[in-house]
Amino acid sequence: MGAPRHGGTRMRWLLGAAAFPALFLGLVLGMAELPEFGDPGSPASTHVSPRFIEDAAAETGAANMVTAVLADYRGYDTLGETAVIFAAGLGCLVILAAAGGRPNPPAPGMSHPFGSVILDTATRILVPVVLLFAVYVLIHGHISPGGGFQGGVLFGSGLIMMRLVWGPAHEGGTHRPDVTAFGPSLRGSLILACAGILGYAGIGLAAMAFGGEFLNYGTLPLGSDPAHVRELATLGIEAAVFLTVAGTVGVLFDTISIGMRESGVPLGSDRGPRE
Amino acid sequence: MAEGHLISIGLLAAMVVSAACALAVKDLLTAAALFGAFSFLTATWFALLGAVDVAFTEACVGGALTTILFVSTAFRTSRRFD
Amino acid sequence: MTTYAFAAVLFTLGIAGMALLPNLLRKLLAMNVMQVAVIVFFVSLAFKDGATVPILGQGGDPQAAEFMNPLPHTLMLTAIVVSVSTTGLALGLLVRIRSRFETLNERQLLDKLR
Amino acid sequence: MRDVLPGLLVALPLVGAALVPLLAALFRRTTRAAALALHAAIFAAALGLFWSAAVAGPIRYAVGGWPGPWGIELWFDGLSTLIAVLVAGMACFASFAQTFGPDPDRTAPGSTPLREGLLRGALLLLVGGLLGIVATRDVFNLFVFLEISSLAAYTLVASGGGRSTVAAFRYLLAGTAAGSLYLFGVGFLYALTGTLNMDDLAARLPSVEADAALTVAVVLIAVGLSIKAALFPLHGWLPDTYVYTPTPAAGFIAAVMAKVSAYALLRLLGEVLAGTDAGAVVLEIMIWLGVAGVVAGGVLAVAQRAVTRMLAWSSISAMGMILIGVGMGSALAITGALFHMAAHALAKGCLFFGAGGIRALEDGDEVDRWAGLGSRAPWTLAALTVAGLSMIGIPPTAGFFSKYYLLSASITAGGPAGIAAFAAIILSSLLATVYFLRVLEAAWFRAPAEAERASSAAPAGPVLPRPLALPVVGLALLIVLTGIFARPFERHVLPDWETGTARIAAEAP
Repeated sequence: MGAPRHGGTRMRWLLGAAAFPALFLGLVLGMAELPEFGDPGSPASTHVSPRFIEDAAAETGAANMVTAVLADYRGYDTLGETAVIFAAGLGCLVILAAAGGRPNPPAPGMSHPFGSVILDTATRILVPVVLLFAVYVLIHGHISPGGGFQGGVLFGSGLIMMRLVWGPAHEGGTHRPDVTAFGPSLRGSLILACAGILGYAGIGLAAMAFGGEFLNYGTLPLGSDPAHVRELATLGIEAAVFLTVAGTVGVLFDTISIGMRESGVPLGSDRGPRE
Repeated sequence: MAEGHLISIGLLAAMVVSAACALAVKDLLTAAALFGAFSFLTATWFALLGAVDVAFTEACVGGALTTILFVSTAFRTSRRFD
Repeated sequence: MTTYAFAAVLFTLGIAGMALLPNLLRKLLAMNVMQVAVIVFFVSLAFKDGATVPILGQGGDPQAAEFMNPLPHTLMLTAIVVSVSTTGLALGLLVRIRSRFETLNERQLLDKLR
Repeated sequence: MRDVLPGLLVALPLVGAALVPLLAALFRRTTRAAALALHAAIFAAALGLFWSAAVAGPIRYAVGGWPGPWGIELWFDGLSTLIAVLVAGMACFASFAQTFGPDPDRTAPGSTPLREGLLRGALLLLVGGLLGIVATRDVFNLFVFLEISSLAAYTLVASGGGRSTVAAFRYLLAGTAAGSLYLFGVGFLYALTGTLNMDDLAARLPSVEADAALTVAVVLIAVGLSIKAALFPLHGWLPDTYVYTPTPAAGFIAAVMAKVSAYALLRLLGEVLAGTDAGAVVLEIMIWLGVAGVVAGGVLAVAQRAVTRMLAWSSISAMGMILIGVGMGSALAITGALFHMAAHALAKGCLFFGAGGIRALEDGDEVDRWAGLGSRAPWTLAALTVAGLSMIGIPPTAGFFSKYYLLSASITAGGPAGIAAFAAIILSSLLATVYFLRVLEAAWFRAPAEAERASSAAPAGPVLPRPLALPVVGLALLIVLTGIFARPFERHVLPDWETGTARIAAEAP
């Protein structure tokens, strides 16, 4: 890393002073020629998207057009999106949990854990509601805003909320040892995340087994009405996304909030490392 | 809603201000809180434009999850920017 | 146009912050601002005057002009997921970097790597 | 076969990426066999598609049964299947190298079965991301798979711990900025045309009248992908990333990762945006930046003392050369660029597997550490020598022919850019001679230092463990074979750029 230190920084500021105003000007100049904001006659509003508005309900059975595009027309993108978040979970596991080294001590000014009667009671009431709402968001995804991703994040956040108050599941000795075991372990979260991806890709491959293209749910033998079949399959892949996202959110929070642990310990918290 | 709609412009301006503040303050927890505010403002603006799904997701992710992750990182690294 | 320009402001703010701020955590905050800017841009492309939320009400024959364009919304859901995934992985890296080098300041870090 | 293989090619790596960590988490046993079988299956699918596209013409595949521009299409012609074969083939070698151990400084998987499974999963995810980029016909889908490959790559880079985490973080910042710039550009294109499908874009762009907006879109996309492809002034992330990545992953990342981004540049600028004025100007600029990159990469490679860092700078030089070919855009130049992608991937993979292994076992990366290795491990060093000769461009190896095609293309192109490109490529060969001969001379003709000899008296056997030695020798054989059969390779394996373009234009919806 041979960059000259202080000269390098000054250089960078000078370059930045020239480059970023230029970037801004360029962007604005280009934007001036784009179709007017809100123009219903713009190419974006007239070329491809009308089919998603006019035919989505008949073709996919989803009243929420965003869900129809997300899970069906562009379901392959969503498989990719699920793989992206899975990659983040995998990365944090490799970087933090499965690496050697010691946990970082809590930073100065950050106390831990912070349980109290009020927080405790509030969490007891709030968390079940959040978890239930997460499932509602998942199931209602194709007629109202929401779906697997949002539901998964909410579900993961509910579990995080418990851990924030009662301490992470793996760091024993918090002030409520009886409830720390609640929620999946790090290894459990990983298994959930993997199962989600496998479920999603599995539905896609099943469609191929019945003679369709990858992710062409219409060929699945789930009924006679193609829109209804697609609706069912959409629910299936939303559930798969839900699993991956909930699992990965757990992995991200656990690895980042615990920091580094001795090799193999957090992942094997339910059993010791076996070599 | 026309282009110059006051609520829209106001929200956008508030977004820029909160983002700039989040990048400028010294304390990481303050920055994370400001970033959360930025995300919620963005989510509100998305909802105003009829992008309810995006608004919902941005609120879940930007407002809650990203902020929590930033705070967790602060917990294991350093509360102040150094 | 005004709306698009705000996206440009946020994008420039974010990318400049990424390049110029010395603290790695702040760079990451700036990165998030940059990603949100792109989302703001796409969502403003989806807007149509006089249209409503892209969820079909009771029956009827939906017309393209009545609903917001759902395609950019869908794309941006994916972009939000990408942004949170990148942030999560980057925060994991920062925890690791901090535990090894005991600083998150770019200049001090470069000094230690020398 | 034609209606199953495309789906399998993109689905298998993602399935594997989840399956392998799952198996590792459930059974806590090594996942070597499962991962190798998956990589072999992916490679077989890529080969099958290549054969099918060559024999029966390109394949258009509508994922989910929705045709473009509404759904996402995959497109397998000679170009994309060639790159897919390259990626999947290199991945087999990398997966084999992932059994490299034991693990002196945690640069390789194998510490625990779970960690090994996670890293194998990350490699499969990286392969899935790259194959997705190669296959897709949709500009937004390209972004999604670009991010999959990036995140998986950050993971693999950072798995070395220590300095590699800092390198990974810098790579992450650069890669995310690149992704966002690209996505912003896609937003402009979408606002102007209302479509994301590449064929549809190519058909609709000529009627777009907003020149400034189109220019901004082209520039944003070109800059974003150029960062990922390490085009010269945007290469800052590359050296540290290549140097600090653990060996098995470094051999793969250095071999194909930047090249897939160069492929995306070729697809978008050379084909989809080729009709725009801005596209032509950007391609012209790319030639000049490529020339600068070839020279700067070569000079800085000479200046390095550590072997892997020298290889990293030589990669910047090679990417410059590929992008010169992409920028020129003539059939001959594209042939040269593709040939160089293949030749350089084989050689760089070979060299990084070899140099990384030697670095781990000799506990140092300086040229001096290579002294006397030739007598201790003649076969390995012979293989590395072949790769080095290919980098220089000595006739029987593949590297000679790629430079030959690029040189002929520069002469045909003429003009100041053509002359500059010609001079730069010749100069790069001279510089490569300097920096490779230094290493090879140490390895073959210099005796190890006295202290070294005392300590290295015991390991008189092969220098590299089998998981690295086999890929090194195998890749060297491939380099020679590609060189010997260069003419048939060029005529039958490399796609015909001109007719490919014409055919695509005719089929646009």
